[in-house]
Amino acid sequence: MKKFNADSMGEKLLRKFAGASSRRSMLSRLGAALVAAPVFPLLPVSRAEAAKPDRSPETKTFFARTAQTKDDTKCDYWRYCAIDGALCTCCGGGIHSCPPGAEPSPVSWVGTCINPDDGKAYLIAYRDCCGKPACGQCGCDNTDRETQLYVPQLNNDVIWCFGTSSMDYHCSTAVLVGAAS
Amino acid sequence: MKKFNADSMGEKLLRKFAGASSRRSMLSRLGAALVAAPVFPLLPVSRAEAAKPDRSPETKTFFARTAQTKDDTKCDYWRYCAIDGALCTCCGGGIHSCPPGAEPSPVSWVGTCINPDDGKAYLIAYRDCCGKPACGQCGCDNTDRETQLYVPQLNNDVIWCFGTSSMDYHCSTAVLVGAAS
Amino acid sequence: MSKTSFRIFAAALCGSLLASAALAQAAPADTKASVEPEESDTLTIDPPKPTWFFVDGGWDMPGTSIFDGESGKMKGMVETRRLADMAIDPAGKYYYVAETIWSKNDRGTRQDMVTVYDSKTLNLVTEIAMPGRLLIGSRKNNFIISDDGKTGYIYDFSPTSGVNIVDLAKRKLITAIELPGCASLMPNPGVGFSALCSDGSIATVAIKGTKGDITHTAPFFAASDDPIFDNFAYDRIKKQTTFLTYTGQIYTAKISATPTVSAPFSIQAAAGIRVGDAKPLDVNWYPGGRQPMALHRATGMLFVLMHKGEYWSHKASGDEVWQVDVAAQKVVKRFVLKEPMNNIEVSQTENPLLYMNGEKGEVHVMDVATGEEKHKIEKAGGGIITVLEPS
Amino acid sequence: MSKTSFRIFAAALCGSLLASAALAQAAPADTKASVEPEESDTLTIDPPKPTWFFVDGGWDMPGTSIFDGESGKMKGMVETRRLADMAIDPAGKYYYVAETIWSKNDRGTRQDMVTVYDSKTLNLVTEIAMPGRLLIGSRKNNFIISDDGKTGYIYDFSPTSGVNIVDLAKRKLITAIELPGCASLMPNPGVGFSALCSDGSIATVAIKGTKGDITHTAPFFAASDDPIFDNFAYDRIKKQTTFLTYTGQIYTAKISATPTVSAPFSIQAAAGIRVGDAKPLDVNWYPGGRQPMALHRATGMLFVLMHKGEYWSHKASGDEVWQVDVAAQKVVKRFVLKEPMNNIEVSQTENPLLYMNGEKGEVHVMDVATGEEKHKIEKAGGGIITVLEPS
Repeated sequence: MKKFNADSMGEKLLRKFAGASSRRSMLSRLGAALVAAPVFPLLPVSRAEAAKPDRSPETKTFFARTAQTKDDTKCDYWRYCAIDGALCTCCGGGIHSCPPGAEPSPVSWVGTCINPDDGKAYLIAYRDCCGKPACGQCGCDNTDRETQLYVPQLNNDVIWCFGTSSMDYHCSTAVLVGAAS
Repeated sequence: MKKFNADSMGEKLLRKFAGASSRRSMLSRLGAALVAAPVFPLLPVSRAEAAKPDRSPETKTFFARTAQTKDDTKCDYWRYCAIDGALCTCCGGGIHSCPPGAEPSPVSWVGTCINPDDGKAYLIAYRDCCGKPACGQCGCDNTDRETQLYVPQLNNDVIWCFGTSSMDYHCSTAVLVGAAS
Repeated sequence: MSKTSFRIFAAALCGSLLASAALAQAAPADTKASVEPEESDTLTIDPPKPTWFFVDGGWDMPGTSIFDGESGKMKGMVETRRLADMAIDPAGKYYYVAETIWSKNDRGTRQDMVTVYDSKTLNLVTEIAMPGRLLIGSRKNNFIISDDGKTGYIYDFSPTSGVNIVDLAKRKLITAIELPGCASLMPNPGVGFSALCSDGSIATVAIKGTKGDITHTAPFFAASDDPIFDNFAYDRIKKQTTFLTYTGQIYTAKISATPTVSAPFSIQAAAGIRVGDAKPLDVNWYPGGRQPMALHRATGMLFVLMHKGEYWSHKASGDEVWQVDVAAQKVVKRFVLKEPMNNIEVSQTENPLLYMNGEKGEVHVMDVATGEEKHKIEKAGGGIITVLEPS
Repeated sequence: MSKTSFRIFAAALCGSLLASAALAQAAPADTKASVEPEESDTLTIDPPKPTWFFVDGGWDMPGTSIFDGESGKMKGMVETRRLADMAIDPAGKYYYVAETIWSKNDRGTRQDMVTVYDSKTLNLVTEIAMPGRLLIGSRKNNFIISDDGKTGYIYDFSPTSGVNIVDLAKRKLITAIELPGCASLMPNPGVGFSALCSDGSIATVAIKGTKGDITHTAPFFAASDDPIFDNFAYDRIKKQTTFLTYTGQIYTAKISATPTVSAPFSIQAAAGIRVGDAKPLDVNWYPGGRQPMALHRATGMLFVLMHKGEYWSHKASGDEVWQVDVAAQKVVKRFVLKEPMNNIEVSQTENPLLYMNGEKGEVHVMDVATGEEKHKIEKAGGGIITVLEPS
């Protein structure tokens, strides 16, 4: 049985998300599929594709039914359907930007969240910002489709600070990866 | 001007309080007078001696007027008139005993507290127990005759863990040293 | 202005010397005031007892505090920093802490180790270095110990999934095994260990020397749609694990070289109400919390934190504790809690005590027989709770 | 049972590869759903501004959070662990943290240093090793920087009292000076530094190379009977320190090679009430808290946290803030607080803002002109508050 080789799978996309080449080489070195999780999340997408779920309000989760699209410093902002931690938008960072001095982890856990403005599902990478003590502001813990440790890329308790110079957890961003269905 | 030599001053007493010989040699090495503070506190005694203060209820502090002698797990126990921190009696230790795995600091800050049973003042050495994380139980902060950093042996904010293998603050004891007047 | 610093200092010392001389002479004159100066010392502690519980300080407070459930008194503390995992030697001689330390707090060199503490002195005995471990809080099954106490298994994820195997007797790393797609460990006596996997199976890793031979059961649960809480319970005497899913399905698995899994039953059905469902909009009672269930091994009673809500509320604290007779598949009692609780454990004693805490870090001790609160301990810790298990 | 781990894993990956392929194709068909994946990055920050305040997390939360007092928004964080001391480069280019780190959290090798952070990136620039420092929380004057920004003075106590002098431009230790009986530092431009002493004097240490020449003023306060709060305020422009004692006496000292101290006045008398007294049983308004006073340099207004109580209640939180015109020796305003506050600082701006926090770690921002609360920031931190000082 051949082991999976991260370098052979969509290297361009991988590099895009991995950012600097030093990080990409870290990813190659790890060589493991989980690294690609934020880019190619396993289950939400494939299940979404398979089931072609109805996105009507009746089948939305409580979070999706009550989410808003105006204020990304609140826990009910639509992208935060599976976030756990301090919102970087409240810590001197942005929705996809780390606060000064903090470093985005190249790997992350992912969520599939519905944007109430268009009713569509999007893939969100919850990229932790690392290397500073916990920010403390705007703590949220949303759990739509959040699972347990044996599906780590869908677990929001893991300290997702791999390949960063420090694994100290500062805050979490919600990076839009693409449409989920 | 000759520097003070801790070894020349009441070595027996010093050893008594310093405990193990390794600690005593640490004390000698430091050679500084402040080490002796728990044994020979500077100001409360000398002032008490000089002023011969009236210990009648009318001149007692609020703490002294309301202190009790029955329960050493409460902040108002008489010996705790200047304690700051977690009571070791609530952490698996005793009034002069560190909880298991914690190490008493050979130096400490001191207080002069009045025992309501006999109305007399006693010298109390607040000896920190070190080497474990903060115990968290029974936090007290009493401040009778507690001063600022330039009189360190009477300041209860200092982490009094010197000469211990770890300076992690766990809890504080209240060791009876002797009568103060 | 004068250069008086040393003089002042020396003078103050003389004053204090005089004072203590005065004190020494005064003492004999007044027998009542004659007190012997006390000596400072350090206490020891008993080995772990079935009535004790161990509560981790969680994210905010370092240290795992040891309390006696009967008296509510603190007995001592094991040094667990944020995201460390503690395990108790089944023989009661040691506490083990799997931890990750940087040489400069949050920077510098990473050091992963199992740190060994003597259970009577609570002193550090030694450190066993290992290649890594996952940083996550509130997990009971990322650091487990074999039933005979000889081997420690520490989950690693860097971010490739694997397990470090440590010889606790010889105090050294035996090997690091890759275990893709699986986590959440349980002992497998005589074989090695088992784990839950993302395909819904149990993996069993048979250890031969430094190699692991990985086999899987058939998938039996939906790892993404109705996950099993990874804080499940293992029973050393029955060699059996009890699992609970988000919707409230309860499974038991006999652990062996080829584990067998029972047909599940619904906790809601066992209480005579509608079965839990994974669909949105269905408001029902669901299990939830960080450590949502506790098993009383001797009686097979499972205690589950339950709350009313919709599906995907699996981290919500429980408003009730449901006592489930697992063999009879019946909820025999529902305890209504005064405030929502996030973690639950039960003493493995004849008269079981429930230990629960919530966001506030306050531990509540409840007598199962009476449903009464025996103790409420403030600032005890908000993390997971551990008890001594029968073996 | 089958050896399926890698197969399952690979299959899952294939599924996800397919899914993303589908995604890539689906996107162009629906322009509304066509979204560019976002890039992760890291922001930078402006150099410190007069409207900003820096609040230490205190005992419970590591890190010093930077907030803008006008907007109430967090701007970033400087890494300060428990018992670290932060100082701001007067030129605004760096944040300096005097800290003590063990190589294994609470054990191992002790490392004392001044850590340098760039004020625009908040990245660590370098570490300057030094022989030691005192471990104590909530002190503003244990790590001070000379007015020209070139020299750092770090109080040490091991337990002999001394000061480490660090060249912040060359980033190295210059010398360690013994300073028996004194602590609580203030800059002394062109001379070295000064400090308060247990004999009630100010010590001045004139630095010549690596040597310090120590002189003292005549004693002017009672260090044990009516101590000066060691969190006093120094004014770089006036080269003057403002002191406050437990009973409420206010002194100013002109800092020079031979500092001169003013006659004190009573804050209570300045408010038209009975002078504070050190005797027990005398209930009066007293200053108190950890950081009980803040000085607005440009106007010479002192803001003091005051509470009603007996003497030796100097750590009690304030129920009111008294605004003292130090030159006129008058309390010009008394602000009643909604809840007791423990630390106070004031922005050095034309329209000063008061920053206060208490045990809860919530920061309250109050407009001095109106007395109104501009912001209440939860979980901002419970430690001392720092602002950029005019120079």
